[in-house]
Amino acid sequence: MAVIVDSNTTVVVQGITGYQGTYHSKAMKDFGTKVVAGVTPGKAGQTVNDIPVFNSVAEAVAKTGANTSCIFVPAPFTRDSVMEAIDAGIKTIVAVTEHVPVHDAIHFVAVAQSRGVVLIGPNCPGLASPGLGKVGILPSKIFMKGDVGVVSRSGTLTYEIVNAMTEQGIGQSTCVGIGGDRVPGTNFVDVLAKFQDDPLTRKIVMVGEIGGTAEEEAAEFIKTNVTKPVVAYIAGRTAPPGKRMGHAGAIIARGRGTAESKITALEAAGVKVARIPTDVPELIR
Amino acid sequence: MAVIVDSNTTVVVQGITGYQGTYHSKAMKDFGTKVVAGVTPGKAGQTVNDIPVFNSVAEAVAKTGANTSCIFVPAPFTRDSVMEAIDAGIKTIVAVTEHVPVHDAIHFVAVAQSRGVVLIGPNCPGLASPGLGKVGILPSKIFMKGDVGVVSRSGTLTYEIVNAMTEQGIGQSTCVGIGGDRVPGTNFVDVLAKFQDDPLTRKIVMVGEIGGTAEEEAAEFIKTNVTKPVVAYIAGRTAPPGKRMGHAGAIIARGRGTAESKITALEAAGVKVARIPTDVPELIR
Amino acid sequence: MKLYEFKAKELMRKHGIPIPMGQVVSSPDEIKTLPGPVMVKAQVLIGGRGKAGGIKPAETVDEAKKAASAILGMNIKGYVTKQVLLEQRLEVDKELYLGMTIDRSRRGMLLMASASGGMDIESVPDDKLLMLSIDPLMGYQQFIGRRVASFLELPKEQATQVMGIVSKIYELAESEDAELVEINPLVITKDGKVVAGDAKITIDSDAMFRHKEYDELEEDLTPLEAKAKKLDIAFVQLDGNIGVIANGAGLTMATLDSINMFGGKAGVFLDLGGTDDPEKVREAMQLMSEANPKVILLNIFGGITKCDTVAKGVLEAIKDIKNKVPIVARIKGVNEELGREMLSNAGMIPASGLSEAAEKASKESLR
Amino acid sequence: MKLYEFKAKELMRKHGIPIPMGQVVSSPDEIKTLPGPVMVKAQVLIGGRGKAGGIKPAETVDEAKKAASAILGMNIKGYVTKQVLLEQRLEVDKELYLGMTIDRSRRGMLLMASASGGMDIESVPDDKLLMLSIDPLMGYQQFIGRRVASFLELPKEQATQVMGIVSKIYELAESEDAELVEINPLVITKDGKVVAGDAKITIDSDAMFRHKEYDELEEDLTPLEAKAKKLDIAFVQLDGNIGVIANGAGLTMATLDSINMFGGKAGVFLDLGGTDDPEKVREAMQLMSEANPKVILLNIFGGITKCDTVAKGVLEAIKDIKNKVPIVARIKGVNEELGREMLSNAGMIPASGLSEAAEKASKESLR
Repeated sequence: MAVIVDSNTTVVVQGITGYQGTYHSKAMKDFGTKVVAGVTPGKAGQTVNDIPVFNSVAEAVAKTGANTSCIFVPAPFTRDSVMEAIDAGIKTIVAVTEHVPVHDAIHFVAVAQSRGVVLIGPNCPGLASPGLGKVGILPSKIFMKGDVGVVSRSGTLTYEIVNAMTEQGIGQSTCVGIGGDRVPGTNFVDVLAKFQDDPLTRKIVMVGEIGGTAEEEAAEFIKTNVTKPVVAYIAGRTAPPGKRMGHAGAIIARGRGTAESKITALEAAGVKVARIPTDVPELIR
Repeated sequence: MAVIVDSNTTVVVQGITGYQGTYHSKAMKDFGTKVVAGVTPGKAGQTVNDIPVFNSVAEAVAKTGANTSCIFVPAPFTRDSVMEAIDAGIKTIVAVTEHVPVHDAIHFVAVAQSRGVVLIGPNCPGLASPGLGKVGILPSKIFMKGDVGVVSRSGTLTYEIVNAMTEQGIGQSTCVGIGGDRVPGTNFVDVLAKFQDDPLTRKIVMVGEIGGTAEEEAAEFIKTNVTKPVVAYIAGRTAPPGKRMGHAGAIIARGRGTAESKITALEAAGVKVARIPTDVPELIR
Repeated sequence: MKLYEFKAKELMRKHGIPIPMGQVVSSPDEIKTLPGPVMVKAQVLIGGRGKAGGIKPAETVDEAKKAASAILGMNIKGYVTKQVLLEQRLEVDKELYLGMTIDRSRRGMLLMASASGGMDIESVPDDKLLMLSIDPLMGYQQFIGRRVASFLELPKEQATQVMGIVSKIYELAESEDAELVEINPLVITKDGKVVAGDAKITIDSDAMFRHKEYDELEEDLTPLEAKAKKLDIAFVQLDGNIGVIANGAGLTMATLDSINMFGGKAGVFLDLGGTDDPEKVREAMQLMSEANPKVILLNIFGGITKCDTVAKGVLEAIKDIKNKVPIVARIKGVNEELGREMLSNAGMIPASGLSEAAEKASKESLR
Repeated sequence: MKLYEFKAKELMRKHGIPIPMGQVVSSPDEIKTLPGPVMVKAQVLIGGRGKAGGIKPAETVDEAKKAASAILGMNIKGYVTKQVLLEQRLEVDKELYLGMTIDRSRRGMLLMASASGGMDIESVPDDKLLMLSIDPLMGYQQFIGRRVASFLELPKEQATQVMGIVSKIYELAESEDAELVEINPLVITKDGKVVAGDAKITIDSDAMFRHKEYDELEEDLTPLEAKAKKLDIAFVQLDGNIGVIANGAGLTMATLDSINMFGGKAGVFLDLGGTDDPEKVREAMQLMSEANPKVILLNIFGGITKCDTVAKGVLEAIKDIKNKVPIVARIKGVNEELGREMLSNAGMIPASGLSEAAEKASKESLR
């Protein structure tokens, strides 16, 4: 057992015949993931990287027993693809697609929650458990098997930090990129809870950003629920304050959302906070 | 502990200032139910049967801790009332109102399910547990405390059967009238599962009707999940076949839905089926 | 509330579902021109009009007038044809089936599709019929349309049209409060167009408060049915001779079952719904007397009204009833004894239980 | 995409939210008549125009022309006023606040209301502000409007109007893909009408594919911003002198943090998004050179593209760049060594880690 991905994970790739779908279905296979099916409407009968393609997720599930989906379809079709996966009984969905309309995301995130489906994304790199498999687009070569769970709102910054850890001999149990979208299917708290329960994870690295209050909520959760050591990095300490979204953003935030607020909250929860990403390996060692 | 209603049940009556709300909030209190609040927008500050009235369910919950709602508002406002109760954190809802548009019911039944809320109705008499309380409009005087769980799609027919049982000294643990609407919040199967788990229930009476396939599904459930003795009565054995809803009704039913189909299925599941309602007490004794 | 074909098709056009060009007339004189060869179709709210001669082809205005004359006024299974729809004849290549209805078990809308549309859709084997439940929280999504098109094995051009129609059926059902939307056949024409050949729509009568447009729409009802509808009483004509009045569908059916046990047969029943309102009981008694049964069986289970109050309503009602028939009355609830006494003093046959009432009524009916 | 007040109000009117009568002009000559006393309001996409003199009253056409002349062309916090809205002046009795936005934590829409509308809404204490999360599966329901009206303690007539407006804000947000809808103030006039005094709407730029109507709408952008937008590159002007190009918002901000650690300061940054597409790197390099930084720091974490391919793109880009500045380049990924060699051969300063790159760039910038 590991976090989200385990040896029972069988993946269907929605949008497999596109450039990204084709590239990453192979990368996932090469990383050891069981990619059992692809879906592109109208392309049933083809194969991509020796993976059979079906017209619908329902068919793919019926024929291959896939339980996890990785979605690469363009943004205008992402809501439909997520709904199709949920309707077909898929229990874990990684939606890589970026630029998904926020009202679409609100809808499918709520439906996923109501059905008990784990949805990561949209606009996320997905997750990787070295030695078990990956679902998404994280570059395979940066990982090394180990006991640190990494959770991040960022894509390339995560790679940067994981890469630095691996270079210093610090391996990862699972790395989850939850994505930076306004309405994410999975939050820091969801993943932190899983890491806390995961016997393969001994320490946790959390990579946040300025904006929103997800890091503050994570800090509160860590305070009362996480006993494993946590190291965090919050990007944007020196970034200029963003342009405002009317008064509403300020009203919701009520002073939270800044790097300062996040770092203070995390430190109060016993989290060691790195000043720059390259400090992370040292602090987690 | 009993089924749905227990000693922790505290009821808010939505639409308490109307005729039905006023009458039945008193009847519920007299039956021993803790009716702690009423809601009628714009009437906060009044009392009805010594029960304080609030403008919203949220307020009623905040001030009185009500956990169960009984809804008497007119049909056009029932969707709103059910949603308001769900949003306010109410965990058990009895929607008495009849003539609720079916698309409204489809929506609020689905939302209730997604939130883990027990919704009985719409268009139902509610439920009563003699000695514990009742939520709904079942006539108080017909009940007697005992160990038979009664579940029924019908209103007055339930009263008829419960009354006949009581007259012959056979008491009830809980009687649930799930209502005869096209899209019910609670089905036979939901209640049968609760009766099977309820230590206060030793035997079960199920009252069905022709039409739909809820009784057939109940029979299947009983076969594999219910070990307590079940007696059933299916109303409409001699009723003429109803007018058809296009082909669609026939297509869905595929031969099921008749009294014959239901009785055969129930008998195959080991259920004793009464020919007329007055035979029920004899069979359950 | 069932809609006539032409009305259902108007709704479909409003929501973007293709229908044939057509014209509704209630007299042959209204026919001035034709859009080409037409079918003249009886507008009745019952199936099987084709076999009954209610659909005729016509090439010219004269033929159309002749066909309309033949069909208008035609009695089809008890329904009199008051209007005919003249509709451009379709060059049929294939007939599909598409339907959407409420599914109790799955508590939501159910979409049905088959490549074998037409008359015999009810007997299509399971594997030729696609049934898809639509998650109400998800609503219509394109994958649903794609699954329908894929099941029907349509070429791309027709697949696109059918997907559009599926989404519009859903939209129509939701926004018009339809509990049934059915297109049978859904025609693929020889030039590749997908068109609704027939249309059945039933509007949820509980949702009429937000569809005032149906207020003036008349239904095909007998005078007694119309009266019952106005009083919100379920009225069903049967072939026996006992008139049953009861409150609640379940109790009414149980009363029928009980009569049957004792050899009686119901000729008509009136279901008041779950109420024991004395005023409604009174009105039902009057309605029932107009239906001329041999015996009346009144079975009221009193919930919140007292039995003597109900009895009072019954007594007032029978004052106005001219043709005296035996009345077996059973009223259950508070002050039961008092109510029973009042009724037996007025010459009615009182009964205390359902079985007893059924037995007495059956005996009277067989006299 | 932020909408101008007049555009936002048009949308509100379309959805049935009351707005004052008004007219937009881009020249005083367009003003011919007034609907009565008006306010002449600068149309700029930035707050605080009132304090900046961008709102003036006018009683007559001449006064309005004078006010419009004064405001048109006015520079408000860097935004040049190109249009003014002449709007019927409201007789204000009360100013409320109503807003709806996306709430990350609750993953849905959040409704906000306060009886203390107007300029200082951000500092309203918590207990004077109602925040209601709307369950996306439930959608807008009337109880939500009732709770708002009850919180605002409005008399019945205004309560009804506000409930209507709340439902329409929700409908607008959903159907127009708005991520922000804000009415501040929501005015109650002396004659009891509820009217949107100001309007802020932001349309989700990710949803533009279904709102083609915004295609022609111009935004207030500098030429460089406009170019970046076209290339889908995030462009932000800062007050330092290092030009940072990185891929991914997090990595870009981390690069800024790292520069800062070593005493450097970014003057502009370009975020390519999560891509390492060599073509995009090339375009970003050209764009950056136009911004005239003292040093360029290129930090690309290669996901699926090879480093040498990215290096090739960079080399091509600098061929066209006229003003030569030091370039610190760090490209991480497959064929890293090869890429680094290519870049140092071309006179660039290679770095292998983020810290090293930040340190080198900072040093160059302080030279």
